[in-house]
Amino acid sequence: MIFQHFPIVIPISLLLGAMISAPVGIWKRKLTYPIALFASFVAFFFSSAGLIYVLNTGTHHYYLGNWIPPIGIEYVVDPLSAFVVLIVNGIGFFVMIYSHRSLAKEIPGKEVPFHAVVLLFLAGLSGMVVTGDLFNLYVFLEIASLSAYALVSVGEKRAPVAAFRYLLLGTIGASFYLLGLGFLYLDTGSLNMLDNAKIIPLLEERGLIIISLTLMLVGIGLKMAMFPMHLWLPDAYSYAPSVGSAYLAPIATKVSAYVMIRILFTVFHTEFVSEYYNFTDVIAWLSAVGILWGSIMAIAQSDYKRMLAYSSVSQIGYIGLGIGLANPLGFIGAVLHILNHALMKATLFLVNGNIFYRFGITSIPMFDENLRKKLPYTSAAFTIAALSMIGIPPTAGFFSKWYLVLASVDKNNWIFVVVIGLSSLLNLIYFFRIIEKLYITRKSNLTLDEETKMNEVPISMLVPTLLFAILVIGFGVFNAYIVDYIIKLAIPDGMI
Amino acid sequence: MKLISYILLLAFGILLIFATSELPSRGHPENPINRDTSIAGTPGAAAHYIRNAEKETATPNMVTAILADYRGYDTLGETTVIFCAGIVVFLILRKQKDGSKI
Amino acid sequence: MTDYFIGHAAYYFIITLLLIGLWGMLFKKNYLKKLIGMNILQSSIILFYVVSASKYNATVPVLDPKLGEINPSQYINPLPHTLMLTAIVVSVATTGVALALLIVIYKRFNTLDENEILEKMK
Amino acid sequence: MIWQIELIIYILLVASAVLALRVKDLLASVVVLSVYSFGSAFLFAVLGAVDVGFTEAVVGAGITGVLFLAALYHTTRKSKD
Amino acid sequence: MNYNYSLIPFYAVIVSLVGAILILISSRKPNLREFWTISAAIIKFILVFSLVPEFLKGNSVECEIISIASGVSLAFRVDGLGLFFAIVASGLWILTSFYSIGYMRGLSEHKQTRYFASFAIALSATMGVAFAANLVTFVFFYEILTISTYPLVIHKETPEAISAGRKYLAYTLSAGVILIIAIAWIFVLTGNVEFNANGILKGVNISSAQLTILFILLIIGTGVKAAIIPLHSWLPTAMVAPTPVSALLHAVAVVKAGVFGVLRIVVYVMGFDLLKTSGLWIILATFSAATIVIASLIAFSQDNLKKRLAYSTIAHLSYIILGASLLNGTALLGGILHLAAHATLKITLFFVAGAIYVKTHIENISELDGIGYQMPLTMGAFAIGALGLAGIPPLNGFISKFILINGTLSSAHSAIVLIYLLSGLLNAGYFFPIVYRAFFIKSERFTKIREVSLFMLIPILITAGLSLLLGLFPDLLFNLFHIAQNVSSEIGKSIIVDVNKISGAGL
Amino acid sequence: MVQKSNSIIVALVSRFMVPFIQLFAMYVIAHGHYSPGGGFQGGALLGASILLLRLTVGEQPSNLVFHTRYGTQMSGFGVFIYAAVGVAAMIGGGLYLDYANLPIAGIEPAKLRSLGILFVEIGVGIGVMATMIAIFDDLARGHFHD
Repeated sequence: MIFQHFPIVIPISLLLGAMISAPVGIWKRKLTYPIALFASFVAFFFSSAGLIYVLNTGTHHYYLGNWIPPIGIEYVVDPLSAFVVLIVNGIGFFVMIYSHRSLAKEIPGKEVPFHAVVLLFLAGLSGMVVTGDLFNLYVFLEIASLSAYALVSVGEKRAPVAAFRYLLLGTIGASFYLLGLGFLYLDTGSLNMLDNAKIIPLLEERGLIIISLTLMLVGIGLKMAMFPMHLWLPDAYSYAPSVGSAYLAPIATKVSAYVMIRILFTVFHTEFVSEYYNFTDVIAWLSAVGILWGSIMAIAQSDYKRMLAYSSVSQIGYIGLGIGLANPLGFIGAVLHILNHALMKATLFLVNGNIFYRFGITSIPMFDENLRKKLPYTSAAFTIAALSMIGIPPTAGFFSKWYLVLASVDKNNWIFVVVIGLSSLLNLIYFFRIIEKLYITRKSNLTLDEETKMNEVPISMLVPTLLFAILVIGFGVFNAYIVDYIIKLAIPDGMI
Repeated sequence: MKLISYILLLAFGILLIFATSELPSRGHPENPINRDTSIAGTPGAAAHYIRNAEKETATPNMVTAILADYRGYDTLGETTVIFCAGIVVFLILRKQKDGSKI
Repeated sequence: MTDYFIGHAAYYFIITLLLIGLWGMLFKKNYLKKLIGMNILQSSIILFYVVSASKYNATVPVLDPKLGEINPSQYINPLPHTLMLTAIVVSVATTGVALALLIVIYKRFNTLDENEILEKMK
Repeated sequence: MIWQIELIIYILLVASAVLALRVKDLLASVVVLSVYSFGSAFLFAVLGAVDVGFTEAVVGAGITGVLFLAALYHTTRKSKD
Repeated sequence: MNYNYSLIPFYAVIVSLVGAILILISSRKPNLREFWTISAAIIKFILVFSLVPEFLKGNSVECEIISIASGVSLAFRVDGLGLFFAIVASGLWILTSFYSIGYMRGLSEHKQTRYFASFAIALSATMGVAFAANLVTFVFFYEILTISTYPLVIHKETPEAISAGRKYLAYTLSAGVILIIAIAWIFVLTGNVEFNANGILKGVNISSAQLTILFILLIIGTGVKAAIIPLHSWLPTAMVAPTPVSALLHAVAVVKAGVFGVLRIVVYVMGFDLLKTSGLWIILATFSAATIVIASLIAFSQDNLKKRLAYSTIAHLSYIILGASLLNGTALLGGILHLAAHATLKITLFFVAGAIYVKTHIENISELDGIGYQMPLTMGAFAIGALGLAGIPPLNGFISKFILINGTLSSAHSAIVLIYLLSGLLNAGYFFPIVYRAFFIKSERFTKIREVSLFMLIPILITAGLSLLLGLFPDLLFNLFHIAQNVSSEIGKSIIVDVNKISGAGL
Repeated sequence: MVQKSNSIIVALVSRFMVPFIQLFAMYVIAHGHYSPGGGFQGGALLGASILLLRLTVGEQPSNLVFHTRYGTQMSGFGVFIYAAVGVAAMIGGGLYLDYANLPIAGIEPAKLRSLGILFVEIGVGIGVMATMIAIFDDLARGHFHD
């Protein structure tokens, strides 16, 4: 049956898409976009089909080159990885639909390599998610990172500097990961995740793997922009082209968060990281600080994208908090927030793209009622996503916070409860500021394009924006099904 | 501030030295990476390669056998990284004008 | 003790190199110097893997018919070597991308010094 | 594995690494980096990792250096630190 | 009570949501838009009212829509308290809709689509709050209510309105966060958030200090909307909103949802037994009693008519809470009845205030001299409202107060009755001067004005008439009295008050 | 473009050397099964030989050997070969990159794997060579329309 190959089809279709679309695009520029879109669609299709397949038949192991795991590389698609890979490719596909018009306006003449880079980016992230091998993860991490630097670098004038700093920190992160992996490999003699999971509990000397775990976590934390290591993120997100940040913000850091979950709970065991040694506590406390720090910094920003970037720092904190609580509810909260935040941030950055496409502004003081009159649907999408960020039911954001609060209460950690509540209110401040501007402020300092009579952005840009906004509500209302039928299956062993 | 950074760097070095002191002395055939089977009973990859590379892939150079076959997918990724770098440099430095080939 | 030292001395040099690389990346103000630091950092990690793969009284991991029946202790562990081939490639790819970025940065800001660039970015 | 040779190369590596970062002229710095790469390639070969050594020699000492030079050509040789 | 499966409560919630969407779609056609508003209001009322006959026979309905979060479903259940609140809210929405149309057209306000749509969503949320079968469903709609009324508060878009909106959001959403935290705590403690007449927390293993904190969190969470002093200060500020909004917000939907929430928490979450044994009721009783007195005193000092009404609202809301906190079936019955009585009376007063504003653009009491001669019907209605709130028979305000006082006397803390009496006097003190000014002081200012349009006048007369009718025959039309008695007898072993006796007392 | 060397001797010597480097590179790729080397090293050597030409004799003459224009295309093609070999194995009924199932009849699995490795190495060689040249060309040209 051909369908058993689906784990490999996801990254390979994207890779092939990149390999074909770039050379073909140099030859005939118009062909790039259809090829890229098709490749992305294939990946999206197989990710969704794969999720259904995995839910029906259980975890799927795919041995690359037909070598049994510790000898060769394996792909493991369990409910969690199928879920995350679907998020990656779903967001990727719809943002790619969106990107066509936006790119043509923002970075004309660079569409061909841009689409190829995006495909590589998605392939790297998909590969990171489905792989069951720690070194293979590093390779795909590098593919994703290199493309991420590129996505940042083609933005405004200051973008290359942001990309360069991102590159330096990203390389340090990857190097730390590699070094930590080296220590782990020297201690266990294996690179396979599940194999390591079997070996680690039997080890007598623990010092080495503690250090290797620390190094790997620092490396992944850098990629994930966990609180003290988030310094690259604000610049990178705010100077990137709007499509670039629409790709980066929703999925790049989330996949790193997924990797962190994998390393902590699959490779190392829950008891090991949360009871014998308090790794998870450190993560949780750092994340809690990050939540507040990100929210407060976001309030201080006057640039829309920069504000979203800082809000990303705080939202990543939620995921980190869920991971760090290391109980089933926290895990549910973290994984659900990976989905929710991906959708919310995608909406918000697409809204940014729409506004930039029409008016060429990202500065919040410039927003006013005219903008909303010209872009009514975009503003509606923004409002929904903003309410979700604040955590108003029935939007999705409420429910991930709900699980996180439950988890914190369950752990009897009231400080985290307060942090989550406080950050909701801080989110309220910086999002309602914009909502007020959009719906109330009357002054007009926008140069309106009256002649063209074109109000909303083109349909290919509008549809993804609205789709994500609707999904924010949809996944909010139906979150229990996702939690019960997908995430609960993925709760790691030993979590109580 | 700078002093603190230096101290942090130094502390990191000391941490690593502490870590390496726990590493097995290099070069011994019985080190974990060289074992036939790991302590959990799963086969050790490296020993398998050394024993079977010639038999299974007809390639005496074990590094090549691993690179292109046992862990061939890594190498595909590696080649993709290089390709990716090429595309990225293309993206950063080139700009297609209408009608131009490059 | 001597055994321990011989078995571990290489790691101390590697850590030294790693710290030099990190120092270059974090404290040097010139972006090209940072890149050089990055190269040193990456190659020190490569060195770490390769050193740890080495084996006493063993030969290079190419099958030698003269050695007769295959015994893993006769050959150096080939797996880290393979991994490090990939790592080298990654390092050169990263360097290439970084250099491209450097060229663009220099065209836009006419300097490679971090302080000056940050000054001009405001 | 002959530890005397290793030791010499290690010292060479550390020295060249420090030198590469200390030299004010970036061109010299790149050249020293090539020396560093070549030293490590030699070290890899000594350690029995011939493939890695070969690759490091071609890539680290060769292509990376050339890429650095190409970039230097378009930027500047001067450095303040 | 038997609970059968039926989707009627869900339809009652959803109908105005659909209405809101239709309103948004037909934003270009005012008549069609207002047709949707009114038809949604009427359908909603019919749906709610269709539940009453079966309810009185002892059959009620419940339904589960979807699983809303792992382990919790979005579920509706029609119990007496919810049905009572739903009838009051949906009935008054019809009147408010007519009145809003008159008001908005009279002032030719901007952004009417947004206004009507928000109104419809707010009513949807109110129904959800009323019928919620568990705390999560409750908070779900409670938050929607908060957000959907925000556009109404800022409707005028003046700087004053915007800052009022900010204040409103800051208060209510902070309370929402606190409420969510408290609910999460309950969920972790008991694994159950379903309302039940014994109280969710009955028999739960928790130290008394923690119980106190939990109770305070719950009360803060709901008390902000119920405007218990010191959490009240958003309410007078929010009076910048258009008058129909104030009418609905401060007589029916938002504040009543808050009071309803407090009742839910006192009765169905904590339970009378637990509150009694732990002595926590004292906290609530103290604060609500203080609120009654303080708010009434502040009301004296207000010259702005709507602000005075707002402070009066704050005081009257605490009547209900105080009634519930006495842990006595009769007092609870009085409280529930006051929920309806205050709604009809206060909405009358707000409608009148709006009518005056539409005609004269006057907001201050000191300028109202002699207006009664020009708008006799309107000011007559005002007089009825004022009398009712002061507790003069034969208005419905009297009945609820009568039962409240009855209940207080039969409880162990009969001294509290003084607060009710005092506040009745204060009520009279701050309302009668207005009536006096309107009818007995002559002024030449208002000679050319007439009554307001029928769109506005008829709702005013209807609410005033309703207050009177319900005072004479408490069980007339909607069986409100029976429903309320049903609740209190289920909860608190109350004395069964004979309807006829009460109406006799009214006469 | 980086300025070419002005010394005629350098130009001559490098021109003389380039074929030998390339021959050696081919050998490295093809002989990777038996001795150190393989696609990556060989490809890098091939790339280096062209870079040598670029540096010494200038862009125009070296374009005759490998035109700037084809860098990206060729690198895509190289990786494509690799990925396509994997897909071919899938078509042959195996898992991805399972060279033993390459659809070539009449060869025993071990030999087939060896053959698969050779294909893959060639792909890697082409890809690496072309990418190295492409990166160098882009860096060396350094111009962009901003």
